[in-house]
Amino acid sequence: MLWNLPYIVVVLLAIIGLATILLKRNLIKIFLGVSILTSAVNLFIIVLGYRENSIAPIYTYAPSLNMALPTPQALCLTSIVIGVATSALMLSFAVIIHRYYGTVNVDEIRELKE
Amino acid sequence: MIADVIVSNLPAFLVAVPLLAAFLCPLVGRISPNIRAAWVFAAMALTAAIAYCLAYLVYTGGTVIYVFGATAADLSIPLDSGGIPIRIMFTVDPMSALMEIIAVTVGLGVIIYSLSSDERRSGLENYYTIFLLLISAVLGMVSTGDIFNFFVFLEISSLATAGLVAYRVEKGLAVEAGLKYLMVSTIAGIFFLFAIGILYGQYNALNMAIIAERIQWTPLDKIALVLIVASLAAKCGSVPMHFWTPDAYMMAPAAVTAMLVVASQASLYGLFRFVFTVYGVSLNYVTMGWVVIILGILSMVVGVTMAIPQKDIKRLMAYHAVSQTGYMLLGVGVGLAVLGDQFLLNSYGYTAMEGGIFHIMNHALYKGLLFLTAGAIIYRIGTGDLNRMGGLGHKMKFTMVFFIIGALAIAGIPPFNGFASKFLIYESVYQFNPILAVIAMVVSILTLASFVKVFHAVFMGPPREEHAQVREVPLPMLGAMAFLAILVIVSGLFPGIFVTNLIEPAVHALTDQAGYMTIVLGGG
Amino acid sequence: MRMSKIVRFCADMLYPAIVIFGLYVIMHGHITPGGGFQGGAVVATAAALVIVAYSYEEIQGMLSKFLLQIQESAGLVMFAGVALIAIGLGTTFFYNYLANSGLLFGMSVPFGPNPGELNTGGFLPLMNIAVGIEVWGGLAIVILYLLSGIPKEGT
Amino acid sequence: MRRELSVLIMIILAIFLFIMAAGFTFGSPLETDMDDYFIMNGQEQIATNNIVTTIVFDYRGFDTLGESTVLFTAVIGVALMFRMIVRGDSDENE
Repeated sequence: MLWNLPYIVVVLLAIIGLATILLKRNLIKIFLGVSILTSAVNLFIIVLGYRENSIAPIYTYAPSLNMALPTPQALCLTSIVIGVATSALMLSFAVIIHRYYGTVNVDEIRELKE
Repeated sequence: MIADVIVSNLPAFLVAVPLLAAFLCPLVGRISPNIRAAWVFAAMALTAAIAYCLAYLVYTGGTVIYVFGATAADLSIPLDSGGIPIRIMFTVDPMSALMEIIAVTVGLGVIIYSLSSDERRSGLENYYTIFLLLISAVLGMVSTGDIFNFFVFLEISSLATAGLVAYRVEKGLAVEAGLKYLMVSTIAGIFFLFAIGILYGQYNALNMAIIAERIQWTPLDKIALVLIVASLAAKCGSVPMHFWTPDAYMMAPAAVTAMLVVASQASLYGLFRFVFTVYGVSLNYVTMGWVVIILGILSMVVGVTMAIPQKDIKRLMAYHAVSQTGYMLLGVGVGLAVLGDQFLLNSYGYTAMEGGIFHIMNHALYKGLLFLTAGAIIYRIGTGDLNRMGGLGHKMKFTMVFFIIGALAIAGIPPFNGFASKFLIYESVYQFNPILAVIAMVVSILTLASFVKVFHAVFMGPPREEHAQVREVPLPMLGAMAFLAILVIVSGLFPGIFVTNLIEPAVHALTDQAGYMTIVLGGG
Repeated sequence: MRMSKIVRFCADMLYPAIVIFGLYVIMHGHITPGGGFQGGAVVATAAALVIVAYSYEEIQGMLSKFLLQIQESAGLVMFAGVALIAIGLGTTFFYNYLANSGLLFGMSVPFGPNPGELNTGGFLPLMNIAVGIEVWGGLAIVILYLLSGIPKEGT
Repeated sequence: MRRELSVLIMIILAIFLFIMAAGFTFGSPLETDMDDYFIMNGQEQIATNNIVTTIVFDYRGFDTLGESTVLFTAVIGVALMFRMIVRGDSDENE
């Protein structure tokens, strides 16, 4: 199972991120959990594209043509930018919420009851 | 010559026009309010015109494919690639065209309404920018034939919706509702991306048609399907993850709420597209169909029972939106449960799906109308609390008429369009399983009861003295409501025309997985 | 919130260096690892550096939100516009009409290992520049807005 | 109650993800035909040495337009959020 280590790391990161989201009560920590979860999925996609002993998919003087798959890297790039955009918006929400309620604790700001 | 170029590039313009208008809107919008209004309306009208032309092409000439970056628009497979599509493509089949028609029709009405109802707010140039971005995201989601491209548009719609829900930042609740929505949709998006990764890792493809051809129903595919269904069900407000819906719908401006209905239906479309086109008959359709049916039944029952005790008019309508989403899931779920059996499919499966898909269209129209009337009431009296309303029927006669039309349509009363689609669902679901049809009818009666209560609370009774200054809302708002109300009545009076010409081709396109693959991948 | 003079001086010194490095990453996006997003993020880091070193009031003189907004929109319009020109040439949206054409960035590349040439890639360098401009403006605006959310000292 | 539910969700997801992890082998992708096409033809068709850039901006250029739009959407959303603080505006309506 050790040769699958990157996939195990993906699972562990995903579980850590999810646990942070579900169990923590501080908004900033919840956002950290989302970031960890995003990193997990980025790692998953990038790991899918690795071939043994391959080089980066850029032509240089390196004599090998055994290149890693390029599509996952492109997808990962897109996903990273989307993650940045999402966390920017989430952090701005947190700033506004802090101005209104004076706290970023989820239990204290929950006004919208069912 | 120019006309040929435009016609052959319609799918690209469909997304490029609202995007370019949105990119320039923050700058153009600063010049003056009138120029901003003209710009936004022109962009929306042009988008609508493009969408109608494209839909006409699709309904008359069959599925349109558009490959981004190829030398010719329909060159889906490069000659030297060995039979695999390598570029992003739009695959606009009748189902996509139907969703586009719904999106631009509601969008057009909503823009007219919003130009009048929101004109006194601040930050309007950014507001309309996000509005145009949301519309282009919805159009992209329903047109695309590439799963990662779908994800990108899904994220645009998530961020745009969150920004619009939190638009009234002076109310802390709005920011909270926006944050709740953003959290749900971000986590849903992340798990959706996991599913894309699984499908890509196995089949080394991102195009829906090529994945549909290669899919083998391995355990990994099952996990991917579970993740896709869970994340898209969360995005469309189906029951286990419905808790964002009432908050978001309640706190968003009324015009935005009507658009949110369309945006969540785009997620619903994505769910159907993945289940039918990507997985198709290779999945265990009976189990999957029952999962969708149970999601639908739960949404119906939970939505309507939560709606009855609500005190806020928009929150109440939001729970009804959850409940109505259940009808769509029920209708399409019954069709899915008999997907592999051609006899059952012909006897009632297609009818059930026609009901479900027709309900998507009808729901967008009458729910949009209802939210706009609720917005008109709030616009004049400044609160959404049902206990502080009453006697408005004397002051706001036209709004009252539009509200009655919408309420009777959502309750499924005969001359309106809600009845047409619900009747298709009842008669077909009854043949599948009578208990489900009975539940659907009971939910419909409860919906009627709930709206009778709202109608009584808002419009009936003696006029209140604090509402002495209340007048009818401005003409553009009435015009937008009248636009949707006329569509509700027309599609209710002549449902046959709509079902035969719009819905049936859509349903057959959705169930015809082999046809989809043939169009994209060629004869092989 | 204003840092000491040493910090401000170092920030001033580093600012052009970071911007030039970011521009390098943007321009060489089509032959080396990197590109518009990465380079734009690097340049935005330079903006973040001055923002950290100076106070919000001083920054408003140097970085105008309106200009950054124009920059962001311009980058996006350039991006979409470069892609839209392809429709005018009779091909499809995002068709790379400059590659192998002999015009700007139009040198062709032989197959196989080679060191790379700046004048290649068709419209990819143009796209990289457009995206770089957009990301630069966008991230700088986000940082400026987030900074404006900090309550002023003493209030 | 909420805590137990959270732990339950996590356990279910962990099982899912472990099945997922067991399905792939690190270092040997199951199929590579699309990516081989990019590696073999990208350099000549787009005339660039960096295959990732050819995918990001050419083969999947439309995704990148969407991705820039996501960033643009976030920026506009942030601007909307902060409009009260920055300009001190307030709405007359409601």
